[in-house]
Amino acid sequence: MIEQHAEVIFNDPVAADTCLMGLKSREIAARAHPGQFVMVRVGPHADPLLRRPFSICGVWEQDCFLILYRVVGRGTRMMADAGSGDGFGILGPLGTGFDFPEQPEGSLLVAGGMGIAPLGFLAGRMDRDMHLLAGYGSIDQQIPVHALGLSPGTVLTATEDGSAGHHGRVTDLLEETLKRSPPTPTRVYACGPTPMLKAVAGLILNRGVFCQVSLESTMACGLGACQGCAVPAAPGRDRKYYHVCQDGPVFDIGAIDWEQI
Amino acid sequence: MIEQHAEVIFNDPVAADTCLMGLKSREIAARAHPGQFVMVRVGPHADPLLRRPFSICGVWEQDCFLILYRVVGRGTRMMADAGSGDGFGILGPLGTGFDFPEQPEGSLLVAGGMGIAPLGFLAGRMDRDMHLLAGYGSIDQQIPVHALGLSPGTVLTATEDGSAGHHGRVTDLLEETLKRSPPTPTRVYACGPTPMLKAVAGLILNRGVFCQVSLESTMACGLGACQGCAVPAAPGRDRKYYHVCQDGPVFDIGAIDWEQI
Amino acid sequence: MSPVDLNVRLGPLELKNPVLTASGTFGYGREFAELVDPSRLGGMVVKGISLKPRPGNPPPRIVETPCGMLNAIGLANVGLDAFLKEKLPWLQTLHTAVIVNIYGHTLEEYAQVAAGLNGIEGISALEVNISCPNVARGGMAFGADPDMSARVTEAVLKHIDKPVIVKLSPNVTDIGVIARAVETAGAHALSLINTLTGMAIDIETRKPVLGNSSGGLSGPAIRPVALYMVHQVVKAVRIPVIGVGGIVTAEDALQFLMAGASAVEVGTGNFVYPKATLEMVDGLTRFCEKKGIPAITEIIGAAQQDC
Amino acid sequence: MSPVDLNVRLGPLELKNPVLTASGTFGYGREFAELVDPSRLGGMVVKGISLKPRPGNPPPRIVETPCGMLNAIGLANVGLDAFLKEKLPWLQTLHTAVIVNIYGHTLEEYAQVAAGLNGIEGISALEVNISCPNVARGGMAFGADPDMSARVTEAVLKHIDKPVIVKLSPNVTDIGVIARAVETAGAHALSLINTLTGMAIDIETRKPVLGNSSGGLSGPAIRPVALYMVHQVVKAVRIPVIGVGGIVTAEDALQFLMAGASAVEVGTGNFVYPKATLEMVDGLTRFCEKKGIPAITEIIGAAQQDC
Ligand SMILES: Cc1cc2nc3c(=O)[nH]c(=O)nc-3n(C[C@H](O)[C@H](O)[C@H](O)COP(=O)(O)OP(=O)(O)OC[C@H]3O[C@@H](n4cnc5c(N)ncnc54)[C@H](O)[C@@H]3O)c2cc1C
Ligand SMILES: Cc1cc2nc3c(=O)[nH]c(=O)nc-3n(C[C@H](O)[C@H](O)[C@H](O)COP(=O)(O)OP(=O)(O)OC[C@H]3O[C@@H](n4cnc5c(N)ncnc54)[C@H](O)[C@@H]3O)c2cc1C
Ligand SMILES: Cc1cc2nc3c(=O)[nH]c(=O)nc-3n(C[C@H](O)[C@H](O)[C@H](O)COP(=O)(O)O)c2cc1C
Ligand SMILES: Cc1cc2nc3c(=O)[nH]c(=O)nc-3n(C[C@H](O)[C@H](O)[C@H](O)COP(=O)(O)O)c2cc1C
Ligand code: FES
Ligand code: FES
Repeated sequence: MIEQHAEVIFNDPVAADTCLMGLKSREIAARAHPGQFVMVRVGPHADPLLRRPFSICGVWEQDCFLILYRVVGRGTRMMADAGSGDGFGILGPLGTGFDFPEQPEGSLLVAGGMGIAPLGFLAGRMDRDMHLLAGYGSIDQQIPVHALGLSPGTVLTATEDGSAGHHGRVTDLLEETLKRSPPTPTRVYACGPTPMLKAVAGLILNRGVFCQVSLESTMACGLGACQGCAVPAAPGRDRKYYHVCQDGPVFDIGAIDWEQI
Repeated sequence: MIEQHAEVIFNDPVAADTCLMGLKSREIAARAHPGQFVMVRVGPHADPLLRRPFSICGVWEQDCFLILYRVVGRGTRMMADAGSGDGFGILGPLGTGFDFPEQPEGSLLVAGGMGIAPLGFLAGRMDRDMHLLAGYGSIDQQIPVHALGLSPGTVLTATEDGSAGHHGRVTDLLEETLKRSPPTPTRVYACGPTPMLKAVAGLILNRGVFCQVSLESTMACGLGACQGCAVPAAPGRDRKYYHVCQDGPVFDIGAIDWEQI
Repeated sequence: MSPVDLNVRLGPLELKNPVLTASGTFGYGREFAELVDPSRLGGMVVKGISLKPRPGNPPPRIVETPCGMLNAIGLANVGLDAFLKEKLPWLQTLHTAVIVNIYGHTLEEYAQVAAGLNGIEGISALEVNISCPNVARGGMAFGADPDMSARVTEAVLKHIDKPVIVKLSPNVTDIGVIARAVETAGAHALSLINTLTGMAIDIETRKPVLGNSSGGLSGPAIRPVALYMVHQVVKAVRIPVIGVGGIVTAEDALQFLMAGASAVEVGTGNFVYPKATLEMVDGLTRFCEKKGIPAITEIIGAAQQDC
Repeated sequence: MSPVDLNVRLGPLELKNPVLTASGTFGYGREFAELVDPSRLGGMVVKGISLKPRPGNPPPRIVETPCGMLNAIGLANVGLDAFLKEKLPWLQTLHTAVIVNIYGHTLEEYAQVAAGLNGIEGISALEVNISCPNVARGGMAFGADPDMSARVTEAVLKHIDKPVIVKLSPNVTDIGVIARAVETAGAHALSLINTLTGMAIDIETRKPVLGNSSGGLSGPAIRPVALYMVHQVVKAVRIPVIGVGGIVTAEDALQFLMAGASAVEVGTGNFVYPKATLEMVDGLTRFCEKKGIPAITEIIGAAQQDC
């Protein structure tokens, strides 16, 4: 893991309040593994103070990595205001990545909202051996498949207002798929808002399908030093809390206490 | 006095670490009097927190006023980074201005460094009826006369390293002028670093020439409310301290305690 | 939609909304009059008044710090007589609560200033600053000791027929103890916090930046400390509490109201956004409208439950 | 130009430079090892160790505030045994001072943790966190009371042969009184400040943001308060003082050294700039070179004179 100043190569709007940023860093592009994240120093002054965590959404050429982010507050607003030539302090790659085999056939990726950021990276690595279910509130939030460099055939969309794809939740699509197929997916990877992940847990846990989720939590250090990013471990684990930045952000779905979280 | 968001019309380097900024405000352009200043909100976040005070350096057309500033720290750096289209929160015009008659013949303006900002504005109003003595450390800090819209003949320059104009302090020029002429200048206006103003006081006070100086002080409110900008009043005055933002920034040279300041 | 009711009560004192200006940051009101119409505010707390005029501390008196500022004004003020002659007449023309902040360096001084303001129309209440050095106790602040805090409160109450708000210092081990002592002494309300003591050093001159060496820290930096202390004091007393400390926006004010404050004072925020108080009143209204809250009093103390 | 001498002494403890990491912000050192070579630091203060492992508080545990952050980690740590087994071996390989921060909820716990660390090679000193709730006194912090502070100090000193640094809480009326009590009890050095107690409220949920309701405020926001208290304590005691609180840059560190601190600890700054400590060491060297200062000890206390 390294800490450096990375230059913005591009920073383009790809959906409502959502931008895709390319940052120049040969080192991070080389080391990045799907599921890992970076901590971004959003400005030079003491307010806002803390770095913001963002999943690595992909790598571009040899020397650029991607961040897909939604503008939700001050830090992401500052990022959205940046142009090529500007730069940010970057710390990463951080955390664990997704586990996936050389031959990932039958993998199912389930993304809610910005959860598509780490899964888009994973999907790219799996190419046509997977299907990606992408859920949004509405069509204006939909991330164009090409922006993530994915082949259209591999992505199924759901919107809660029905403005695009399936009318409903992305977990509906997951449920159908699990029912419809044999063969059930051999591997499920999910990332999104906590309520969605709880729903995924509800569908998966009893089926015993291999499933990894990428979690979020407020963070200070991103390095496992401050213990600020605790999430409750499932009963019977060797500890009461995991730390998202170090033990995660990718966890086996069985490792988390979905009641407490 | 008003508080508003003002758009940057231009923001051009005019000397080393020095920029001239044009801000759009019909109201302030209309009300501004030479010697008055504005408080600038340099950024949207809580750090840096306080507004920065800057003299009004002139008005341009009907709807733009000028700030001439040197980059000395974080706030002025943020201002220097702004481009046309960006904007700043502006409070002003504030404080007292210089007193000068309809017919200001024989006025002598003495500027040290950025002290030329308010005096450039005053000089413009006096046109050819004054002489401006401008002192700098070195030629690279010299503000081009045309940038201030002044007629070349009216400006005499001094640099401490002799790289332009008289080799020495601007107060040397003042001393000569006071010696050389009859007729001694009828009015002297000075602005610059405190040591320079002390020297001016030394030269002027015993001569009993009308003289006004524009002072600086750290400020919080700029409105006379916080009493943070105190400067010591000359012995025998009705009070111990004046407040630069309200009683000044322009003071009769006799009003200030030049020993204590 | 029926208009939102922003009225709040501070014991006997009724305010048209919970937004006040903090002492020393809004002068005597007139300095801001071109920007802020006082009649739109819940009230104004004017600069601290002492028996005799005070010139204040030698400059520099202020220095910026991360998300805050240090001030060592030294409680400079025109003094009681000049206040009554020069400042009060204009204040009496206003349609808002005028709260006069007072202080002294002895119990007698507190009592005399209170007596001098007694019965004067146009003054809605007193706010007593007990963060000042107590000459009799070698400069230890009155507000640092429950007993002295109570005695200042009693001294003031004995000489004034107006509601008395006591303003607490945060530089104490347990602000709840001070709050209870002041409540027992008969205060009608409490305001907190005053500034935290702090310092800045100029590494070039190797000297403290402020002429007075140390100063009072204010601004957004101290907001979490102020909010915690308000939350504690609201639990400790029955009288109303005014939240002060780093409050700049309506969102900030809402945190303090939910912590149990019945009103808020805006201090340093006035320097950053001279119209902060007006925008706060509008912001509180918008928040209540959005949430369908008919009266602001409904949210006061909402965050007290789960503690 | 001859190299600048950055050596400083903390009583019996010698440091190669005055830059330390603050407890709880640098883990057990290894978390930062890819970015910061510990051998370049004056030393590391590791996360607070208790007798038994502690899981810590329910999330959320941190929230950003203006120029600072609140934390309610709840002193989560692996406990004494796991520390000795899992963390210490790596620490013992380092060429820097390793200072172990300890805490307890009873005098006995403090004593037992100290005893458990006694005689162990590779540990340069203990830092005793007395800001924790004292179970015997209904959770009132040990550090809030001079007598209890002294007794914790004595309890630790009785069981350890290493230098003992006592870390003071800023949430007190007069930190000088606590400092003197701890000095009299025999502490070799003092470090201050720990966090200021604070709170943040989520106006949407109307609940405190932190799972623990309140938390500790740290970061640049508290620097002026920390600097003032260091300046006060340096005047009050003869033993060396370590400055802590909002120190991020070399310029920040210089303010504390000039106030009289013999060393500094960097806490929240490590989160913002993971290499802050290394840059601080370089910055101190550059400052001394620029000013022609042969040894950093020359500037320690330079700003004490005129007060
Ligand atoms: C491991 C990890 C990976 C992440 N990856 C991405 C990503 O790829 N793309 C992306 O857009 N976001 C991602 N996030 C969330 C992102 O970190 C936050 O949205 C960001 O920190 C908000 O910063 P801000 O200053 O704009 O908002 P702030 O001003 O800090 O907060 C404004 C509002 O944003 C929301 N918010 C703040 N922090 C978070 C958070 N951690 N999660 C969700 N909402 C938050 C809250 O509602 C808050 O009120 C990730 C978070 C983690 C922990
Ligand atoms: C009434 C008035 C009028 C002014 N007019 C002008 C003007 O026309 N043009 C101009 O360039 N400057 C002017 N100044 C000075 C200007 O306000 C400061 O340079 C500015 O506030 C620095 O802000 P900063 O954030 O860049 O520096 P900071 O980061 O705040 O400070 C960095 C360094 O700048 C220097 N500095 C800070 N404040 C001042 C100050 N008030 N005066 C001098 N140096 C300071 C200090 O050495 C400080 O260490 C004026 C000041 C006053 C009070
Ligand atoms: C410049 C200045 C002057 C102040 N003067 C007084 C005063 O005279 N009396 C008083 O009780 N508080 C005074 N205060 C404290 C404020 O009223 C307020 O309690 C404190 O600043 C915290 O609020 P804030 O963070 O919103 O500024 C002053 C504060 C500042 C910044
Ligand atoms: C996340 C976090 C955890 C902390 N844990 C401890 C601890 O275990 N023991 C301790 O004495 N201080 C602890 N502290 C306090 C710091 O060591 C330091 O005293 C305080 O944060 C002020 O310094 P700063 O402003 O540089 O962060 C912790 C601080 C933070 C932010
Ligand atoms: S963010 Fe610090 S331990 Fe995870
Ligand atoms: S800056 Fe507030 S009174 Fe002058």
